[in-house]
Formats: sequence, C-alpha cells, structure tokens
Amino acid sequence: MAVAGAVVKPAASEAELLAAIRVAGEPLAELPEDLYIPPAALRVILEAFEGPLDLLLYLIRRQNFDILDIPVHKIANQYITYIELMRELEIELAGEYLLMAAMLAEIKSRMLLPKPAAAEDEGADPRAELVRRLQEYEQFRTAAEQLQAWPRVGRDVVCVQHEPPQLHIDKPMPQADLRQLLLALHEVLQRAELFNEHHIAREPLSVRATMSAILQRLRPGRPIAFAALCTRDEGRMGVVVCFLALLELARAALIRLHQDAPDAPLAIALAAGADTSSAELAHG
Amino acid sequence: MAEATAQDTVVAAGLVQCIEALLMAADEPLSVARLMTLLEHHDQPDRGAIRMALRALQARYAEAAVNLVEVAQGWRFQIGADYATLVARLWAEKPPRLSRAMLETLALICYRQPIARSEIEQVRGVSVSSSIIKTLQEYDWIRVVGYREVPGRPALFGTTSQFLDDFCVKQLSDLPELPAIKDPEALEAAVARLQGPAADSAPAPDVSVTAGGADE
Amino acid sequence: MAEATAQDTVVAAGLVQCIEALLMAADEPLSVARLMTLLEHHDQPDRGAIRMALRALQARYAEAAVNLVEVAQGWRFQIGADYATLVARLWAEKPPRLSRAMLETLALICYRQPIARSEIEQVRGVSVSSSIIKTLQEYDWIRVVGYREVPGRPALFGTTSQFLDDFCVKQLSDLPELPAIKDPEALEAAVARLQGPAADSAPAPDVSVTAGGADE
Repeated sequence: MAVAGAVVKPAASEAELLAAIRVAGEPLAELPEDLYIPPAALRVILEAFEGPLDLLLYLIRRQNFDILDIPVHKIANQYITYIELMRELEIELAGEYLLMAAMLAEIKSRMLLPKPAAAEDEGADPRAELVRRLQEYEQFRTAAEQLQAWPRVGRDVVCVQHEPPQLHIDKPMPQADLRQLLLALHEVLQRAELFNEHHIAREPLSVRATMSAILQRLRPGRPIAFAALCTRDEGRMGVVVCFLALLELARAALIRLHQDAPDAPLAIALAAGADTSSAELAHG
Repeated sequence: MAEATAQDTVVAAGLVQCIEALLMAADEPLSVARLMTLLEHHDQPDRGAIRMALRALQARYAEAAVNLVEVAQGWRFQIGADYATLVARLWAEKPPRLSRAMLETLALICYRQPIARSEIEQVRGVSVSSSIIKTLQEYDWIRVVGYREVPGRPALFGTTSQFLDDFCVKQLSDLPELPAIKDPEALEAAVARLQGPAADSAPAPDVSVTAGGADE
Repeated sequence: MAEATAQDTVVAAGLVQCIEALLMAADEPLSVARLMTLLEHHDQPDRGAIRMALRALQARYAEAAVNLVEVAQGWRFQIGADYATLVARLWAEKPPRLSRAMLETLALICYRQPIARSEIEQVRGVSVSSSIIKTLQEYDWIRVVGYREVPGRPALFGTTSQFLDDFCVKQLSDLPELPAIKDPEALEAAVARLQGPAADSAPAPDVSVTAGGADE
C-alpha cells in the first residue's frame, strides 16, 4: 500500500510504536519536527486527505489526542509546519488548507494574549468553533465509511432479470376516432380553400372505393373484361359506380380501355408502361 | 467437499446455491465448462457434480413460473412460456396518439383514393413525412393500390377493410360526402348518425349523391 | 380466484406464480399498485391477496441463493451479498469505485437533506467539485428538491428513491444511524474549558512568539 495508505489509517499500533521508540531513554512523544519527508510522499499524503479538517483529524488521531481535549496549540504548530513544508516544496495547495493555517495561527495568538475581561462576548471562541467543526466533519466521514460498507446494487447485490422464451410485445393501436378524422378533413380542405365544387373530387366515396378496388385487381399485362369487374350483388347502382370509377381511372391515365370491335366486350388494363404491348390485348 | 456419488442424489447444497446464484445473475446462458471456471476457487467441482446440481435445480424450479432450461450455449433461467403474454405487459406502451398530420393524411387518402403522396402534399400544402405513410401502413389502414405510370412511378394509396373496421364503418360510402364535411353542423350530424346507437348503416335519405345516380 | 382468508395461508397458487413471473422478468422493482394494474385482466386480485402472495414467495425463496426483497420503489428478486464475489466473476469490468469525496458528499446530502452545496462545503471544509454533484445526479441518487429563498437562491439537494433501491433499503431510516457526536455534554464542557481562564496545556517552549508576549 502506498505511503498514503499507511499514513491515513492512524492505527493505534503506530502510537504504541512511537511510544516504544526510545530516544536517549525518552519516549518519542511526537513526530520529530525535522523528519525529512520527500516531496512526492508529501503530495501522496496530501492526496489522501479530503481537506484541512481531514488532515487535522489525522494529526489528532495519530497522536491519540482526545478530540474534546486537543492540545490546540501543538496541533496548530504541526499543521502549520506541514503546510509551510508543502509550500516550500511548491506543492500547490487548495486554498482551504491555507485558510485553516491562518485560522490556527489566529487561535494560537489569541491563546497567548491574556484574556481581557471585556473580550468575553466578542463571538464564539474560534477554538471551540474548530472543535465543533472537527467533530461534525468526523461524524460525516464515519457516515461515509458506513455507506461505503453498506451493500449496494452492482457491487454486493445483483438484481435478477430473465426473458420469456419469445417476447412478443404487440404495439398498441391508437384510438380510431371517426369524428377526429372528419374534422381533420374539414380543416385541411378549409385550409386549402378546396371546398368549391370544381376543385374537389366530386365523385362520391363509393366511386373512390371502387377505383381503388379496380386498381387493386388489375395486374400488369392481364386485362379484365368490364363485365367481370362489376359484382352482381351491387345491382344497377354497383354498375353505375363501377363505370364511373373506370371513367375516373381512365381520366387519371391509370388504366386503358380497349374494344376490339364496335360491340366486342370492353377490356380494361393497367396503363402500365411498355410491358403491356406484348400482352395478348388486341389493339383497338 | 462431499463428493456426491452418481446414484447418491444428495448434491452439495452449497454448490447448487452457487450455480443458482450464477444462473440467476447471468444475462446469457452458462455452459457447464463456463460454470467450472467460474467455480474454480470455490470447490473445483467436476463436470458430474455440476450436472447433478443443474438437474437438482431444474427439478426445484420445475413448478415455478421461471424454469431452468438448457439451450444451445448452455443453461439459463427463463420465464415460463405461458406467462409470456402477462410479462409482455411490463413493456406494453400506452396507445400512441394520432397526430394532426396523420389524421389529415388518412382523411385525404380516404376521400380521394387512389391518391399519390405528392397530391396529398399538394392539398395539405405541407410535405408528408414517409414515417406517417409507413405508420398508417403498419396500422393496416392504408395500402398501395397501384402505381401511376409516370416517371418515378409514384405509389397510389387507398384505404383498407381494416380501416373500415377500426373506424366502425361498414363501407366507405357510409361516410358523409364532401358537402357534409364542409358544413360543421352537417358534419356533426353525420358523425352522430354514424356513431349513434340508433343509426343503422343505411345512409340517411338526404344523402345527395352528386353523381345524380338514383338511390337504390 | 379463491379469496384467501386472513388465517388461511393458502394463497391462490396461480397468483403467486404470476407475481413470480412478473418480478423475475421486471428490470425494476414492482410496487403492489403496479402489480395490481398488471394483473388486472388476470383475476383482479386486491391488495391483500397480492401482499399474501408476496409473503408466500418471500418464504419460498428465503433459503435460495436469490431472495425476494422489498425496497423503496417496490419488490424485486436479488442475489444476496454473500454471493457477490462469486457473481462478480461473470462480468469483466469492475463496478465504479466511489471516491471518499463522493461518499462524504452523499452522506451529507443523505443525513442532512435538504442541504445546499455551500453547507456541504462548510462541513467538509473543502469546496465540492460540480463533477461530484453531476455524477450523483447521473446515478439518480440525488436531485434538487427545492431552492432556499435567499439571494442567489441556492439549490437544495435530497436523496431519491432510486438511491434507497440501490442501497437495498425501503426507507432512509433503514440506513445506518448517523454516528453521534461523542457526547454533547462533554463537548459543551470542553468548549467551556477552552474558553475558561485556565488555558489548556502550556504551549510547547519552542513556540516562536511573534508578539513577544511572555508565556503564560
């Protein structure tokens, strides 16, 4: 694990380790001030921290101070030496680190001044404020660790999803509303001012329907006799409508009408391009 | 790990549950070979043990709504076929709304069929997107009834019997003729007649057949 | 549908299997209400019947590698955490690691919602990068729940039900308690002591006193 890892986890054992170190018989109370820390290591250490409060908490925890009774003066010194060390090594520091250094410096100086009686009420003592903020931050740092450990989807828990053998999702049909349809026609014709008679197709719908039906039945190159087109059960009206449809289709050059002899049966064929010429249709 | 003998149907419970977890989580079939590699660190089960575990699982899920099946690439859990329609409702979309453009296009096709797309655009004064035509065809409301023999051979569209069924009209000629469309009251009256319970399919006497053809 | 009486634990088997199929096929939790609409055509089960069926299913899967769990947005089948490492082998890519900064920000929003970004920065003592806020929003774990009516109208953030689902809980209170501050009284006492005349331990002798004041 990188240095940062070891540094971040203020394992109690490290404190015992420190206590166990005997320097000239005296237990080593704190990190020697002049311990040389290579800049790269410092940068890594710095990355391990989430900000000044985190760094301060680390310093407090590492030396097993009780957060409620921290030797503010000592901690401030250590923090400020760290920060100055980093600035000497031109490690660019987030502004907040410097802000904290300034605050700590202010706390240190206030602690040295005799407490003037009148100064009681000029705002919360920054030290108390620092302790409160450290505590509050630690609260959420621990909460974050708890969230990290909590089971979460994608890492600890996988949701189950299976398919049926073949999934046929039928796309639902829209609501077919006749009134809407006719209103739409009204609107579009209104918009196009096509309502005057001569423009709009005058043929009744039945003729329109028959025109489509006839076109549908005709195949290129296979003419059909007129009689075969009109179904018996529509009666006289059917024949009229069918005839009108044929005239309309011819006018629209969609079909061609042929009669071999004056009273020969009338043949109808698609006005398809060249390919009907070879058809057995006798030219009129 | 208790090595299960062939006859002995006792299969290491742990192995069955591990395979169950893997198959439930997997989003593709898992072969016996793949299961062996996945369970390497676990307890190095051999093929036989895995097959036995798979059979035990298959039996346990036989009656459930999801079953363990063997497919080409291996084993997987699958929703029972007879729940397919029920499950499809999870992804059923809401019925789409008919857009103004779609209604106008459909109405024009209905009243002026066989009609080419260019003519629809001419009347609407707006281009008709091919997706509108495609969708109306998907709904099986319109279809190509023929082609005009001019350069480009434009398709001619007409309405279908499905269109008549969906719009609850027996035949096209039941629809109000154009003069009735022009006048809003007449249109409302026509619609009411068509949709009203009493209205039977026979056209009302006052339908003016412009072609002058005598009424039947 | 045999209406199961409360004492009678026999739940219509058909209903249980339909719910099992739906839950196994769904790609999101299904609420009781959603199940009711999905089963509408089936046999219009009421809430009670569905809850009974869910409990029956939960019992049946209690020992299996996959369990039926209720989360914020409904019920779902999920593979338990104890198979996490085994199942993770199915996929090559590892799930994205959450940075400490992201987790601390998420914890603050979770326990202090609705909270503005400036308050998060106040507590963490560091500015919150907008990429963290954006990522948490992309995960759909946090959302803007309102604005504080002060100059600048800062957005207030809160957690979503998706956050609860992804952390496998039904409601916020199921998450671990926010660790309590040591004990408030001791804090007050410490603060008082700090402000009291008897300053804490004398500063270390090597303090370079810029003000030149004598040590206490």
